Amino acid sequence: MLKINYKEKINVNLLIYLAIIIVSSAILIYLDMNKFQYNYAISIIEKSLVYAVVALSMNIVTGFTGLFSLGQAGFMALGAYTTAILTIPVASRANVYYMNGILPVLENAVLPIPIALIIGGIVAAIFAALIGIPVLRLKSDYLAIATLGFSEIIRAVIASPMMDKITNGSYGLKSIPGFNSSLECFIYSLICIVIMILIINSSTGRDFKAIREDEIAARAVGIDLFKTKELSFVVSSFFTGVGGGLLAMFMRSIDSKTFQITLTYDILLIVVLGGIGSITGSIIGAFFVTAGKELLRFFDEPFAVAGVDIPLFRPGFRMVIFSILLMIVVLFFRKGLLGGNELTIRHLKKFRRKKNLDVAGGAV
Amino acid sequence: MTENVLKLVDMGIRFGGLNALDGLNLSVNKGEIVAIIGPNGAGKTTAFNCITGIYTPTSGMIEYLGKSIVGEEPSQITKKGIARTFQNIRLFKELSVFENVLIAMHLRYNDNIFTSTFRLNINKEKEMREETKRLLDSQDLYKYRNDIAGSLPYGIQRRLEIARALATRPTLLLLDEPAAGMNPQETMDLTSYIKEIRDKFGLTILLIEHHMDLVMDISERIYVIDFGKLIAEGSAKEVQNNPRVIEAYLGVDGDA
Amino acid sequence: AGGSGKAATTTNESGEKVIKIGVFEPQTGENGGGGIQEVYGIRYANSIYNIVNIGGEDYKIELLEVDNKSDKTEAVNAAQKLIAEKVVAVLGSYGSGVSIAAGEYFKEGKTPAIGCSCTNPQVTNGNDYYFRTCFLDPFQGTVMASYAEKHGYNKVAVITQLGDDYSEGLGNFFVRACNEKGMEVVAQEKFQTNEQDFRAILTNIKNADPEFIFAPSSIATAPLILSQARELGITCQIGAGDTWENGTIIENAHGAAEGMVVTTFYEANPSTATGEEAIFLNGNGEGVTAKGFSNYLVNVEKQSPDIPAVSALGYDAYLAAYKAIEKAQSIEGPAVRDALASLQYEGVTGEISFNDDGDANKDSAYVKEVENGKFVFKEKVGAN
Amino acid sequence: MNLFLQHALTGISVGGCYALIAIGYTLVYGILRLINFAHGDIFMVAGYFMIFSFAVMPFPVAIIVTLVATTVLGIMIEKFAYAPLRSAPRMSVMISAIGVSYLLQNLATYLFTALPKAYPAIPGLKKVITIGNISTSLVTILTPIITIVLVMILLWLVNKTKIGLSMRAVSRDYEAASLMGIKLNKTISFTFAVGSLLAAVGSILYFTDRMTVQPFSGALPGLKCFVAAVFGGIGSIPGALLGGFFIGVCETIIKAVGLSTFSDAFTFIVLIIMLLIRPTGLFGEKNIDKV
Amino acid sequence: MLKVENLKVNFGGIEAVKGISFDVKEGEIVTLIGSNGAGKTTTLRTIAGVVRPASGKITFDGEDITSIEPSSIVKKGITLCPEGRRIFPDMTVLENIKIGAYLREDDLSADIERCHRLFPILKERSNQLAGTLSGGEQQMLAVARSLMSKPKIMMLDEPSLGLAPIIVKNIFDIIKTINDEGVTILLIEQNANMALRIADKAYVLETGHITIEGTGKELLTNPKIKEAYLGKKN
Ligand SMILES: Nc1ncnc2c1ncn2[C@@H]1O[C@H](COP(=O)(O)OP(=O)(O)OP(=O)(O)O)[C@@H](O)[C@H]1O
Ligand SMILES: Nc1ncnc2c1ncn2[C@@H]1O[C@H](COP(=O)(O)OP(=O)(O)OP(=O)(O)O)[C@@H](O)[C@H]1O
Ligand SMILES: [Mg+2]
Ligand SMILES: [Mg+2]
Repeated sequence: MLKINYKEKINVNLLIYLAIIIVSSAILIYLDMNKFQYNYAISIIEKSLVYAVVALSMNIVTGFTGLFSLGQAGFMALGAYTTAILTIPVASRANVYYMNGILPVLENAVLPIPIALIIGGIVAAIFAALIGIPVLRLKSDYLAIATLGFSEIIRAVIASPMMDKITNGSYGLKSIPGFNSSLECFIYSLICIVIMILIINSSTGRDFKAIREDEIAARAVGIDLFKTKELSFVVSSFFTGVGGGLLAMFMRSIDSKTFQITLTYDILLIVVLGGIGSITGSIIGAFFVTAGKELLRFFDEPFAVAGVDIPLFRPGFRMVIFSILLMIVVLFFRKGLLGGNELTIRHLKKFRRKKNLDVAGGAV
Repeated sequence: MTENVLKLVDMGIRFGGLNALDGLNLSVNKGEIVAIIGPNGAGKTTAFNCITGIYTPTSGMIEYLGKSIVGEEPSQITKKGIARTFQNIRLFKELSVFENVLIAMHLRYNDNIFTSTFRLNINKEKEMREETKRLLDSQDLYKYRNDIAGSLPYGIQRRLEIARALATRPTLLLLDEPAAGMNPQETMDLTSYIKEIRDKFGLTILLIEHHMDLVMDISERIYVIDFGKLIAEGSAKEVQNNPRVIEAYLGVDGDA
Repeated sequence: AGGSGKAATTTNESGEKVIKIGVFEPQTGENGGGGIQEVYGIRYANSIYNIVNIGGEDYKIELLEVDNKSDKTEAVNAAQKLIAEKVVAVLGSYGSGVSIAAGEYFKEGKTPAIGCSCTNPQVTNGNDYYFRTCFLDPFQGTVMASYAEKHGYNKVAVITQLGDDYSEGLGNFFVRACNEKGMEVVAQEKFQTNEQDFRAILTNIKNADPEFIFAPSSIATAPLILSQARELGITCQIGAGDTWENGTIIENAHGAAEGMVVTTFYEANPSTATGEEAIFLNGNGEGVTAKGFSNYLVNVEKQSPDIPAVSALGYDAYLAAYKAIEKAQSIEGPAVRDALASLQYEGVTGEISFNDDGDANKDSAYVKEVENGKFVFKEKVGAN
Repeated sequence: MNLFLQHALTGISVGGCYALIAIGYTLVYGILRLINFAHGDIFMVAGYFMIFSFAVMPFPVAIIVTLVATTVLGIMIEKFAYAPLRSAPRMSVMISAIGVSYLLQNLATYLFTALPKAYPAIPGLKKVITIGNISTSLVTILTPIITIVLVMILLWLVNKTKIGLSMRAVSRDYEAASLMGIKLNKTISFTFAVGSLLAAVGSILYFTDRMTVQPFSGALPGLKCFVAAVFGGIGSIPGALLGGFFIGVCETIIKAVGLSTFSDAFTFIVLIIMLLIRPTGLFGEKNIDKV
Repeated sequence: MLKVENLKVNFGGIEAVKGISFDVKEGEIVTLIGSNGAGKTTTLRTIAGVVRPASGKITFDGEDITSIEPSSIVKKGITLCPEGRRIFPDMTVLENIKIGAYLREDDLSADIERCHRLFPILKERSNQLAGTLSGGEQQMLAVARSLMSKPKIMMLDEPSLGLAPIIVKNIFDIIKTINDEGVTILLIEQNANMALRIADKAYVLETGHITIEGTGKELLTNPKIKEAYLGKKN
């Protein structure tokens, strides 16, 4: 998708994606104009978009480079806190840092949102670069646990009393300016997603894939393993950081608890459900998971059939159903919804045929 | 004509208590096809791994075109012109045949993430793709270009691996058991194929092989190693009749 | 940007006009346990006051409960759902963090919200659509310091939970008050969320030999701190904030809770001490005793008859919303908000009126101590 | 000195529990190459089993019921969530494990509410023992002893018995093992059963000491013990044992010197340092990627 | 004794084996030859029960064994010495030999001795970790391990792959010896020359089909085989 075709042929998919973007924008503009009526839908869409950015950034490193990293929450925290600190209106700052005050240099440091988001990404990228030097030597599960560890360390530092005057320690940040409209969120996310897609389909992206396939062979064709891994990790973390900034804007108030390991698991879930190594998979997965959780809300509400309350329907039931659905998807779509493929016209046509063939045979 | 391409001087490497290679001396001249043979576990593959930088030898020297390459990164060594294939085929299995070769072109078209992401390298990319097409064409692989490498028949995978190595434009090509798992007929085809690419690309070739027909047929010189040490060296004839080689490697009627 | 604040009326099967009040509480997740108790109070109040008359027409009030899972990212969507459902007002949430997260959205949606037990100053601060029926942490911290001072404790220790605004905030305010009063804070220990082993920090505290330990934290950690402290041979009194007034703590601590003190919002039967009596009003404005609520808890919700303070606050919050709608004679957000701002009524947790920030004007808290496995009312304490 | 002894005692008993859970991780990882994210939650559910069985039967029976029920739970999870994915990509199995973890937590929240439930006091175990100025409960002392005994039994099982031989074979190569006549599913079920059984024992010791169970009780110990297992070299039983004790003791020391802000962070720092020195943990097998 | 009828196997969309039939009689050496990817390995793996066929039937001593569990197939007396050796690298050589007899309850010492007689080097290396053996030694170990289950029929998948000539010769000698001891052999080989020399019967597999069959001698002299599989020299 969005692959620049070096031949003359016009890429049909490219046109279709453009059309989707235009139609989506139109829908969002309509929703924005009737904001009060559709605020719930808008908030679901915004959250899905933010998660799509983060999921895709995780996919770069995990799905396309084959480095199993579980540091997402930590890098999101860095991006979120940076963005928040740089965008909370000066007037609200005393109020936000009510307990311990704010560092004098930060008192008046306010930047426009896009710049704050980029700086958030850069901060995350710098940390990734530093962490990457020792950690990227590790393999598979060991890399996963080490990055997870760094994520927790970042969180602990953010919440620590030493950082009170910067991150407001345990008290979190609020009054973060939100999105003015869902279109704004869409534009930020879209820019991130398009750039990530361009990277994945570039020659750099091919190097990433080569490493995923076989590290030793990659080195044998002249790919500098460490540099390329580091590059992938840093790029991924940059967008994770931006995604964290977007999440802060979506939530309007953040604290360190938001960025626990479960957040990483949620993102991983999206990536795997969508299909590891599938761009469209990550995006669809983000909507599937986010909207899924919300659409199931009625399971939490009392439900009566013919006037008789069904006792199963009470708070908590929704998440039970969600977990079961999740398991079903995992068990029946082993490679995720898209299984490493991209959703293209050709793919849709082939889908039925392929499913039929999959039934027979296979190892025990 | 006798320009030296590769020279190993007293090269040794240890794994824990094991002396996998022990004072190995070997040299390859430009345009030659040289074979390394020896029993299983003799250290042949290990020698390749040392030359290509995957292992760093614990002692000795490796000279390539007169300069030491010990301690350099594998990718660096490849850039200098040494390419290789692997004993157990190592293709980018999930990628297409075209991509497999295209990736090997990267090292000659320096791109950074910025130019490649924003497609500022569009001309280079075009050129690379053209060149890939030409290479695949010349190796009779173009018809497989969109196939996923891992799904190809074994023999084709071997050829693809060689094509990928050629894409780096090597001076010296190392082939590790290229005929393993091939039947005698396929092995014969491979023999002429290796000669062909040597001439066409002006290569120097160093290969490891257990198929004696192939080895005897194409190699100008043969090194025999056992327990990490050189036990014999010379032409096919000389080696074939060397009692030590017969005892350690070929067996009594060594034409198996 | 911003919503219209226009709430919706619908008509149910029996032809009554219906308006909705949103219940924004965690029913699962870290604070699910406390959240549900607040919901009990709200449900009880709703069972009594379920019809409101606006402009001569009766409207039935229904509750719309959404679970915010004690999770901020979830809370945003949950809040948006309530606004989308056009509720007249929102009640909750237990746990200040989620309230703070949702606050901006209620403000934008012009939907008045009334917190029950969220004691963090940030909830209402800078948000003129958020009110609350409880006192604030700075006050609560000071109250506990006064209590300690009154009982002649000079050396105090504090245990707080890192990353938790309630615990850290309250602990901080307590420390400040103690310093002002000239007491010595001999140890200040912190622990991580989900921690289950307090022995290491408790050993340090034991070594500092305090006369009183203040450990505001969650219901889940309370029994662990209490029993591990006693096991290590720490004998001094242990106190905490409002969250610890919860029967499950006594039960789970297997006797280690004896003698612990809490500050809280509500006492069902303070008459013995002060001659006052908490009164729940019935639908006709007649006073009934807490018994009605106890019966409700036992019969409908299958809980123990003791009324948790947060349930009482839930009751009061509902009542505030109800009275504001009645007073405003409108279901428009801004009108209800204005009515709330000038509301004054006698709730079960004391007189309810709101200051400029939207906080309840409360000047005293109840101190209870655990005696023979029960919370027993000790005294009513003011800020100094 | 007293202070030191008291801390040491705490560290060792915390470590003992960690070790028991860590071994569960290691066993399953060793065989399936699967980080069983649900392990901590199995541990939590074992806590609820005990609460409910204790309520209706005498404690020795309740203990047995808990052990059996947890073991069965482990086997069932394997059957339903992991066995169907045996030929699927590794990542899917891991997500399945996360799914099971969510399911157990959500189910527990739904069925038993988020409020902590009191864990029954097993007669005698909670008895407080005071020696000089140090006081502790019996279970604190018992935990490390039971742990070490169990580990010894386990080592014997894995290295000296036929089922142990098949476990080791399966851990290396499913197909080759099945060609030897080893029943794959039976062996894997057995591994899960042992892992869950250990979790159940750990659960009884741990919760007896901490007295309450709630749906998230398993999450943090689960994570820490996973770290312990990786520290020791995942797949290695003695490694998990050492890792558990080491993490437990370190954590206690860190808290004791007043750095509890960073106690969790420190656990990870220790782990990362270990991985940088030995990329596969203390006793982890070196997986040679032979070229 | 072993009969394969109309066997078909698919992997995802690929048909690896497209309906083949052959049989192996007691005491014979039967070999399957064919180029890479012809489906030889897949056939053996299907017989061993580690791959499920899409259709077709496999009978052993008249009993249908299609798609039963691998362990039951081993129990019936069929073992597979798999492609790529697949020894257990972190067990000792002796443990590897013993695990071959996993399903047996009787005394193993006689059979261990037999293995040691066939492969003296394995006796020397008894306590070494199998992963540290050289390729040829690993191959011997794999054969020895298969023998331990006392098979009635032993399937060998390219036992000479990647081995030094001297060891290749050895391996074929040993296969012959084993066969003389009464074990039926089903052999896959790329080294068609050697394989056909010792085979009683041979089948040629091409892209999932059996195209030629006959005795070893017949095939050795068949011009088509000569050209395609033996190299022109022969
Ligand atoms: N990374 C490693 N660690 C430990 N030992 C190794 C390593 N790589 C190779 N060896 C050992 O070094 C010796 C030589 O191995 P090598 O792979 O070079 O043999 P070879 O000559 O290529 O044999 P073959 O013909 O069987 O491929 C063997 O004993 C092998 O086990
Ligand atoms: N597990 C698998 N998944 C997908 N395809 C497979 C699998 N195993 C084998 N195949 C395919 O089935 C076909 C037959 O393979 P098989 O291994 O049986 O060939 P073979 O005759 O043994 O070849 P070789 O001489 O290379 O060993 C090949 O095209 C191969 O790619
Ligand atoms: Mg080799
Ligand atoms: Mg094969």
